[in-house]
Amino acid sequence: MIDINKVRSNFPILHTEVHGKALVYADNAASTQKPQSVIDSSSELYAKNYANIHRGVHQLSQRSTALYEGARATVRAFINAGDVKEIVFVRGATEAINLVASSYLEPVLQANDQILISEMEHHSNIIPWQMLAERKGAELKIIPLLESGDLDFTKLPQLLNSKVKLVAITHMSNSLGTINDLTTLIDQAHALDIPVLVDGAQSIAHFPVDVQSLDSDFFVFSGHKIYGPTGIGVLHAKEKYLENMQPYQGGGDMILNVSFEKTEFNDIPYKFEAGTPNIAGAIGMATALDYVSDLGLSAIDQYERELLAYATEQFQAIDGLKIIGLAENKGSIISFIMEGIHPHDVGTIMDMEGVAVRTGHHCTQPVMDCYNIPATTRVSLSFYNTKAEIDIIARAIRKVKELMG
Amino acid sequence: MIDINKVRSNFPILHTEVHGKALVYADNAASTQKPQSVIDSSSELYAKNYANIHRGVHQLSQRSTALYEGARATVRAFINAGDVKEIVFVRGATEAINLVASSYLEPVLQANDQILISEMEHHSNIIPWQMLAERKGAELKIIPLLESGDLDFTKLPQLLNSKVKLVAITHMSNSLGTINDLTTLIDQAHALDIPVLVDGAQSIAHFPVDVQSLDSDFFVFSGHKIYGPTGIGVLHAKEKYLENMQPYQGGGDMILNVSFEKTEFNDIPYKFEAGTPNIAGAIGMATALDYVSDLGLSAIDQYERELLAYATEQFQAIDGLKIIGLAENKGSIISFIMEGIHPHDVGTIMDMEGVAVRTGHHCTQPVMDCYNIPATTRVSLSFYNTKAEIDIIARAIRKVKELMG
Amino acid sequence: MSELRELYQEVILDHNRNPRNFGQLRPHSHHANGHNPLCGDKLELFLDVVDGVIKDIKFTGSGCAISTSSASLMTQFLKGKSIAETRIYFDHFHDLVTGKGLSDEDLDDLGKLAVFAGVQEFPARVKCASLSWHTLMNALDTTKHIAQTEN
Amino acid sequence: MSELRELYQEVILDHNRNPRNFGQLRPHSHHANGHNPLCGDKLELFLDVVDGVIKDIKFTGSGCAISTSSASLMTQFLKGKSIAETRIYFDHFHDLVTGKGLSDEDLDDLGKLAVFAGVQEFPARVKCASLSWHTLMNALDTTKHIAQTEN
Ligand SMILES: Cc1ncc(COP(=O)(O)O)c(C=O)c1O
Ligand SMILES: Cc1ncc(COP(=O)(O)O)c(C=O)c1O
Repeated sequence: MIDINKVRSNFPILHTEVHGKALVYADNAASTQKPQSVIDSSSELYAKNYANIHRGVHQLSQRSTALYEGARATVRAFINAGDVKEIVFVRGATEAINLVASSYLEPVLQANDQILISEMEHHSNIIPWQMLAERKGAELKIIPLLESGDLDFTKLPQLLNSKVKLVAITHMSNSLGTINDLTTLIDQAHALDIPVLVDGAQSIAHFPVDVQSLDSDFFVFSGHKIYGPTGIGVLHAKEKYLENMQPYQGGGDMILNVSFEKTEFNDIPYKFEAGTPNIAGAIGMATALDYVSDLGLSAIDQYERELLAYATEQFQAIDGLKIIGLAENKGSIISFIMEGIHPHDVGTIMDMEGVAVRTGHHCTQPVMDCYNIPATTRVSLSFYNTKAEIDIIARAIRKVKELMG
Repeated sequence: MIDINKVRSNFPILHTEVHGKALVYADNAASTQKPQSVIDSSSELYAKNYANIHRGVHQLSQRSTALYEGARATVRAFINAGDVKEIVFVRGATEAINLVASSYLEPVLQANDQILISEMEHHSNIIPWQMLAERKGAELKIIPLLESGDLDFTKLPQLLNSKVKLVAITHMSNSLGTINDLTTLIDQAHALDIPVLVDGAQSIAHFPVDVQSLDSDFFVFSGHKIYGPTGIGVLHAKEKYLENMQPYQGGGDMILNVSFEKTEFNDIPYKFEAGTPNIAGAIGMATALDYVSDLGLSAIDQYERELLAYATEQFQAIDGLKIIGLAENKGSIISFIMEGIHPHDVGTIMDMEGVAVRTGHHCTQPVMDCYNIPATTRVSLSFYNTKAEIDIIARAIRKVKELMG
Repeated sequence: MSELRELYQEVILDHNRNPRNFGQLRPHSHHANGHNPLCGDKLELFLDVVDGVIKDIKFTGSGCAISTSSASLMTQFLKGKSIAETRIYFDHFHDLVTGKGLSDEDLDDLGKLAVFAGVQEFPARVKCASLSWHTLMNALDTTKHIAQTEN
Repeated sequence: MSELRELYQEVILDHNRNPRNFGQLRPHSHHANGHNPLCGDKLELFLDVVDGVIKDIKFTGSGCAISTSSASLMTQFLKGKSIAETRIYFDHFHDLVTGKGLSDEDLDDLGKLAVFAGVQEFPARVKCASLSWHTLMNALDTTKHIAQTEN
């Protein structure tokens, strides 16, 4: 059970005002706010324990190293990975996907091979594959999106074949809210020895993820979308892939031995972490994961589903408003359009009411193209939102109609 | 003039103890400590102004965007770049070098071409070029190091020729302290139309850098080495190079338009900043640059040169201690070895005295090979260190001799 | 709500609902596409310039109320004006929406376009208001084909 | 300074200054290189194993006082011991330097190696003390050729 008053008291920004109105923050799919413990984590690191990691014999360096590697252990436990060495720290989901594209897929991809993605992917899970496919003369194949907001998995038998070298698919859509059940897809891909990358940028914050039972080969997410700091994220990859992947960036810490003639690379995961990493970021992200674990992902899931149901009902009652994406299984994201009113105008007017929502294509232009709309207004909710806030949001939408009507 | 008491009061960690002794932090070349203003900068962002940037119409997003782009303007002014669009935010110096390797050099480098670096480079400025040269069948050429700690620039006429496609060289050595005067090198390279990348990871914190008068084509540094947070750094590149470079990573924010058939990339610098960047990191780094600017780089330079002279004198008075690297023009870094005593033992014993120094190869194995030593002990000083601390360090070194003698 | 009423004035809402000079213009002497990637606004602008004077001007596309009404009011305003003048109007319009002080005379010159003064309170919307004007500049400057608002 | 005196005991300093069994062993039946990339310690270990018993054992390389004396004392200790036993000693030695409680009997078995008990107060130095032992395990396990201490 979420103790909403206690939870809200942990997030200082929720008690601020915007344009003289109490802030209603409903832009959580873009980025989440930070609890005090996360904010304090980097202050405390820098005030008491900070130094560069890994290569230092002195106390501060040892403490920072222990905290940084402790963060890796926290991540491992959070997603139930098999081993800490399967956890690579990166800037965010986007970098994790690019890392897999360049260190895993690039060396094995041949002309006429295929990469299978879906029509609801975030640009970050489209462009790296598109750029790579273009360089290699390979082809991007698409699992189509249905009007309902679900993917058309009935097309899988045609799409999955031995030409496919990787499937990259989102766990939860950031513009539609759709949660994809990937069990069958992953089983079928594995039957053909095709690895599957799961984009967990949205799912990670909304329901429990267990990468071993999911059986993803690569799983990526960003710290800033799960109440952690910016500039840090995670690539989880199965050891068998990571071991054989080419190094990513070159630099300090990713090598064992350097001479101008020959360089020996370090073990995983260090081989993929060149240079000084985001030490404070990793530690802050672990603090965020601890916070979320304390609340419990199942409790969060349940609470957010209630919010989603309530908000869906409230919004559907508004004349001329149409929700885009009504899949059976959805996370707490509602995209909508309003007859004759452009989302950009909706966003500005709601902002004046203190309500922060996102408007635009949400980095999913193909989804917009599919529905033949330029943009939507997106309300994305977190466990710190309340039904009272949803009422304020609904009132703000009615104001939009009034003003633009 | 540095007001040392005031300066020290700005850095909370300097007032802590290690093993019951007052901390003497002399590992600044590995990473610097953070003033309170930098620590507060991210707390304040997250408590009052945070949201994801660039795509939001709401207040918080606008504020974060203004702060993030304001940080870019601060960086521009700090290094006197010609235009904010020449400033790309990256994780650190290492990523900046890798970005140039993959987006600039990789597409133009041919078999038998050459990349010119020096024998005093940090691994981060060796391995990316080595990996690329290997992939392309190109050659890595080396400006040799002299016993004095200076580079042998008399070899330049042979080394600089039309086969060279890039020169990548450090502004200041992190293991020897040597400051390289790059004027002639850059002029001669430009005469042959060869661009020069300057690794400013160390120089940036020690003396004023003006990329326009230096005339570097690429200049890189890390925030964490100039009193800023981890996970953020800068690539400065001249517009004419940046405009023509291939995109780096694919993802959100680096595109204008996406469809499965075709993607249009965004303008510089955004083309190189895919995904959610380290927003708090960029803003924190700008706060650090403001702090350093307030002290004044020239004042810092003068103060640190005094420290260096004093420390060199104190250390040279110790029997059996040999300083590695005694170039004319040095920053405040002293590497040394002690007869019959391994640096690792030195480091442990000094740590017990509260003195944080680094021991090892400092990610410059070729330098160690050149001097035929496995490692050194490195004392690296900042404007917040004092002569009294240098006395403590010298005393700690004498204790090492006593104990190991 | 008063700032919002300032922004969404009746004139603007009217031109958003019923944009004037909407459609393609064939043949035309000048043409450009405009695009605001951040909110998806798209604009296509056609001009028929004869002897340095804008004889006709039309646009198509889709966008928010601010960008649509701005394009509509701009086309009305520019018809019959000389190319030389448009660059001055561009500057004045830009000053208007970014809140740089404009002399009474210059404001007078802008006529109905003065309704966009409310935009200055909404920095995020400046790009919407100025998209049609950037597109215009590009159409007249034949070397560029797609206008973007600055990032 | 008492923890430091515990670490740098006279025996350790003596073996650091005058390492025993230092040099190459030719011919040998087993061999491996060890490397601690973090501090640059390098070690080469040679064994002559006959009928499952270590007849001779030598090492070369360079490293800190802890790693050098550990290699020196290890070679002295192991001469004449059976391969089967070494795995048990490895475990006990590891428990010793990481501060996992060791029974009096097991500690007794380690003989002079007990001087390395002081390492447990210096987690950063555990790798130094155990490098020679990791290298030993690799020499005996012919499939691996370069030992590294865990990161
Ligand atoms: C589904 C999805 N994938 C990937 C990303 C990219 O995440 P980041 O910008 O943190 O790299 C996002 C963020 O918007 C997302 O929602
Ligand atoms: C000269 C030099 N170059 C590059 C680097 C790499 O910097 P970072 O680890 O922050 O990427 C360092 C840091 O040690 C350095 O001293």
